[in-house]
Amino acid sequence: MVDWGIPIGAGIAFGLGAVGTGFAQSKIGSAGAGTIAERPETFGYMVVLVAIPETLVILGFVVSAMMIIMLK
Amino acid sequence: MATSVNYGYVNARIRGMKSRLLGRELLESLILKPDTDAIITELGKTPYREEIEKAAVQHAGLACIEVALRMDIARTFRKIYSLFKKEMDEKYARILLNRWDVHNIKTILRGKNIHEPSSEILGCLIPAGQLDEATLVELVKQPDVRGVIDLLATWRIIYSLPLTQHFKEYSEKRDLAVMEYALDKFYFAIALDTIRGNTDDDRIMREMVATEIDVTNIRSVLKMIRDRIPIEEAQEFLIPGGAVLDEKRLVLLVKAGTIKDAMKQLAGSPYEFLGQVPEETFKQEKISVFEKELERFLIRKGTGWFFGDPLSIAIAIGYVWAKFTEVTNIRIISRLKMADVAEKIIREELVYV
Amino acid sequence: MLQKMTKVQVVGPKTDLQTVVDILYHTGTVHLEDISKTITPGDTILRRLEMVKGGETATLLAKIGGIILALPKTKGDAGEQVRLGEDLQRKNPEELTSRANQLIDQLESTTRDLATKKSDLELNLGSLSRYEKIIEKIQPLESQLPVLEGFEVTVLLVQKEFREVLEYIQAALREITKNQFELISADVDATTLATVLIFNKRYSEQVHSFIFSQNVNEVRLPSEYMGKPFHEILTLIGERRKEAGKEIAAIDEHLQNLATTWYQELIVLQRILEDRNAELSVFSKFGQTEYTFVIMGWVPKKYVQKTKKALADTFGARVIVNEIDVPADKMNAAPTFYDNPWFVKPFESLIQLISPPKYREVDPSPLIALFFPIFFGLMVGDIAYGLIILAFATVVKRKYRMYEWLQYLMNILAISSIPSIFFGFLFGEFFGNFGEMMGWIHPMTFLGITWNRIDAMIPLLILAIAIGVFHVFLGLSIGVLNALTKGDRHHVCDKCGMIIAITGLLVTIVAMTGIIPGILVNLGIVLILVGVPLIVYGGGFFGVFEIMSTVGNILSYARIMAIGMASVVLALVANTLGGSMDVLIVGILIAAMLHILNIILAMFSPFLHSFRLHAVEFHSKFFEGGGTLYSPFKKSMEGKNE
Amino acid sequence: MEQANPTRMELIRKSAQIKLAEQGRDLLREKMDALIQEFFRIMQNVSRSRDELDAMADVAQQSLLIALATDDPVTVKSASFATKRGLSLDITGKNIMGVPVPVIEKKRISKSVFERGYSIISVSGRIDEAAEKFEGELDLVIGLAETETALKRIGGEIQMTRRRVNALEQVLIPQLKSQAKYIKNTIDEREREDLFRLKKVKKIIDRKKKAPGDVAAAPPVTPSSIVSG
Repeated sequence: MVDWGIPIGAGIAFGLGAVGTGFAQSKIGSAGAGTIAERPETFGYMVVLVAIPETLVILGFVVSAMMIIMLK
Repeated sequence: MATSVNYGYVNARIRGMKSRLLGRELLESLILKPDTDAIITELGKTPYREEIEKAAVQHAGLACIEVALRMDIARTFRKIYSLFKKEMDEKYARILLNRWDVHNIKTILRGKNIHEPSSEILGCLIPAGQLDEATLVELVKQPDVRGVIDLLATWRIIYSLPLTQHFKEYSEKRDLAVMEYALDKFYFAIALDTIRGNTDDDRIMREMVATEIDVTNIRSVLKMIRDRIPIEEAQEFLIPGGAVLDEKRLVLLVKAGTIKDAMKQLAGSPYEFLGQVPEETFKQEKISVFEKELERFLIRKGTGWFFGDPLSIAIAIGYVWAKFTEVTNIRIISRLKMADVAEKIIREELVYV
Repeated sequence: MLQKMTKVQVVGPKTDLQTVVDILYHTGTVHLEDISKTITPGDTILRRLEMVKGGETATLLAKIGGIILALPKTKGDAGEQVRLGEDLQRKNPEELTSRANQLIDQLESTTRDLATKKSDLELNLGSLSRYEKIIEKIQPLESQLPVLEGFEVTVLLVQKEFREVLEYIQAALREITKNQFELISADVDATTLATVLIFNKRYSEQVHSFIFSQNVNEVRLPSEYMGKPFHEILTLIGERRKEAGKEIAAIDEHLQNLATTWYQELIVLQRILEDRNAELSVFSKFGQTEYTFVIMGWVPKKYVQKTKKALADTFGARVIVNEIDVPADKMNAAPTFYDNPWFVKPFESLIQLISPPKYREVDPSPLIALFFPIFFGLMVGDIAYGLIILAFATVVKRKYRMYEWLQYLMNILAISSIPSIFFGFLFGEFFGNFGEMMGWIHPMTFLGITWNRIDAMIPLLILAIAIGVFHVFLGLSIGVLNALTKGDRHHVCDKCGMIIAITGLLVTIVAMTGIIPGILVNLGIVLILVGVPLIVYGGGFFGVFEIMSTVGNILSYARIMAIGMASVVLALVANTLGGSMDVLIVGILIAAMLHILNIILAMFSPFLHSFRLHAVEFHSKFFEGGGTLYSPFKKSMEGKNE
Repeated sequence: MEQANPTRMELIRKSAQIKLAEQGRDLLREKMDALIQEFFRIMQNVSRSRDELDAMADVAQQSLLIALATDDPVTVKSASFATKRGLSLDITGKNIMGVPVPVIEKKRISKSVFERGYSIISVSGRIDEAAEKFEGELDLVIGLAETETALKRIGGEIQMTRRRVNALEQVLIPQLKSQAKYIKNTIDEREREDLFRLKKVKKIIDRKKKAPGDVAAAPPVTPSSIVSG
């Protein structure tokens, strides 16, 4: 019988991270679009700001990858 | 959820616009300029550049600045309106804008009442509200006061309601003020009505509008005391719906008889500060001093919204107030500068720096 | 490296000002400083120099700007513009002015007239549709009305809450018109009632003056529609609208024609005049006394002699260049001038995206130039991807020469693709595991680990974190250096304390996992105990929380490994999926698509994240920013100030 | 100089005229004194009102400036539309020493803010104040119009009276006096002549009485010859 626990756990780890990132980025993105519309010179800041929440999904990915690979 | 995302965008844009407001240093440098032309040159280096350039084609000197400021206000308010319209419910923006509509309608009625030429009336309009230029031009074309009201009704513009209802009284008394009071009260009633809801935005907006009503009422009360208006008539000039001062309390204020006593009654309310103006102001009954304090209070409160919830209407309110203050300040500086008023006095006259 | 700057003051007789400015302009070394800001209005000796002839150019510019605003947006024709530009550049200022005036004479009144006419028409259209709305509402009533000669029609709007007024009106009208009237009502909307009233013309005056005094509104229509049947009015409005539309179209076409003829030249002229305006506006930065002028500016140390010589050659001792000693702590005002080798240059633009460093700060661009490609390479880590990115960057660079920012971007990509290829060898990746499948290449074994990215996950994670530790420590060290130059004791303590505390923390953790002797836990704790007070002294109590965020920063470097992993996995999926297809061509197609997707992601994501690692994790340790870029006074000055 | 008929009747008439002229002159002088007194009284008033007006105008200008600066000029203008209307004044007259002087109805232009025709709710106190100051200025101007006209009229009257007095004193009275003097001189002269003639006649008569024969030789004395001699 296949042990579904690990893949499901990995999925949750990754999925929640992605949802979190998406949520954060949607807000930052819309605000960033507004800011850039008014002050194009802040483009650099905005790119960085939008990229910041990516940490969440990346950490989620790392955790899930580690679960799958290490808990085999 | 949808609204908060939109607020992210709208408020980010508004914050961006805010960051382009002129700082205190720039106002200070304007005060130190030797003449009007120097002020124009300096403003030409700020975000007012485009408006200054456009205005400079037809006007020079002070007129250039004032026309540019007016165009800028109109443009800014329309921009905010279109931002709100595109991104979410525009009802809040409408409240902010409608005061210009009221101003414009009043001006047209006043002008028509004394048969002022159309060009004169058009020159006094500020198309920053919901009634766009096309509407205003067509309104001014009407032959008389009744025509203006009828056209408003024909176009289903809500302001025709209070005007129609009070037209009879106006034509009997030949007193335009009757309709103006109706219009003013109607504006506030509509505003309060739109924001009766229970959302955070409604609450914030309600607080601001109610505070404005308070301030307006206090001002009216001061004028009433000064001109010894009988209490029975007082109600006519008061707007219901204030934040702190309801009608009963306002009537009590009028009953106090002297400004000093009335101000004493305000102790404990947010308007306590009015009791602290110089003693001789009470004696001279100089309303403008109180008014200035009230305006400062309102502006501080208005701009204070910047520190409110970043994902709410608060930011827009803050910006509108800050922008309005800035334009007023520039106008004060340039006009007083032209009249050769001492720098110290200019600084005193500035609304809020 | 940031170049050393010297503050210079050029003083000379006013009569020579124009020539001096010309020479400085051609030498192109001086970053001018606005002296007028330092002059207080009461100052009687040193005054601000008023701009000469600036007004004229400004007026021309305003007028040309107005014309361009009125013309429809036209695509800039780069070639044509260059040709026109060269043409116009050859003209002397007078000719240029007269050319500008010529254009303005020719176009200004026409464009303005057209624009006014157009906006009038648009206003007209706006009000038409307002009228139309109400007429459409009441039109259905018309059919119920008798058409009578000698009768007048008027429409009343009544608020429903006051509908009883209608009965009163009816009664009164019966009286006035001797019953020669008809009245039909219908709803307009929820609150309003429309009443069409038809009555004998004979009583027109009485009826109107009666209605006038009532609490109802009469529908007002433009005089040309008065007295016409509604359906006719609607047709008329429709016709008018069509007509206005045609007129607008004609105006647009006219404007478009003007634009095709003149737009390019206007744009070029505007640019040249703007340049000239900028040149002239430079004068307002100077100070003057009765007979002399004063120019303040910054010159890179290595150009000081050159500048001095240029002036001395023409004026001898008449114009003096003073080198002003600026106390070290005031040097922050100096402009920042990078003078980095070519491979660092593209990375400067990355830093400028955020904010150029202050003069006294360590220039972070060489460090970015070193680490950015390494991070990028570690994340991409694929020979084929690296080669494709390199090719892509080269092609784009060739193709879009005029976009400066794109050039920088592509340079960065090209430079970064080299380590990608290198790490590709290390990881043994060519289109993911495709190379390995084909037996072309294998992951290298190094330090006893086979660097296959899927198998060697933990070592890679540790490597990423280790890079993080190193990078953050490097940042903190530069922070110490910056604080030392500024003589800011608090910051020195803060940063040193942070280094010590983090070291302690790391030692403790590593010792606890047993990799190094457990006894070292004590050492770690001691280090933390030393570090924390230093931080509290330097950064206040809340500085302690910074420890946590610094640890977070270090962990954030795990993304180097994570993004790399994502890329590998996607490549793996592409290969596996492609390989499992029965039809070869379909398999190749699917694999190719996924790889293309992966490459696009690989260009974007690693780029963004290397940048982010620098901007957020690295820079926050030392970088202050907010400096002014060195932009010497010379032709085609950097940035048009906006 | 007009020749008067040198008769006694004429003399009496002239003296009466002189007396009348002198009386008139004195009366006019008195009137002038009174007018001058009145003039100075009004003038003080006027100069005080003028100062007041100047001060008021300054204040009004100042408050208008502030209103224009703080509220937009178009707002101020809009408010002015509401208050714009004609102003009619009733003018009656009164007499000061026979001088007709206008009296302008004291209608207060200053209004309460509630009477200006705009709603106080949206018009700022600054505009109110500017309006008020200008209304005050208008009040002063109207008051000043009254007093200044009076002053002008009285001044004119004073001047006219002075001219009259001067005419009496320097022209008419001296003229009458010289005429009277002439008449008197002429009459005196004639009297002296008569006396001399009488004396002469008497002498002749006396001589005739001494030599009666000579009487025939002597031409007869006729009243006409006496007169013509």
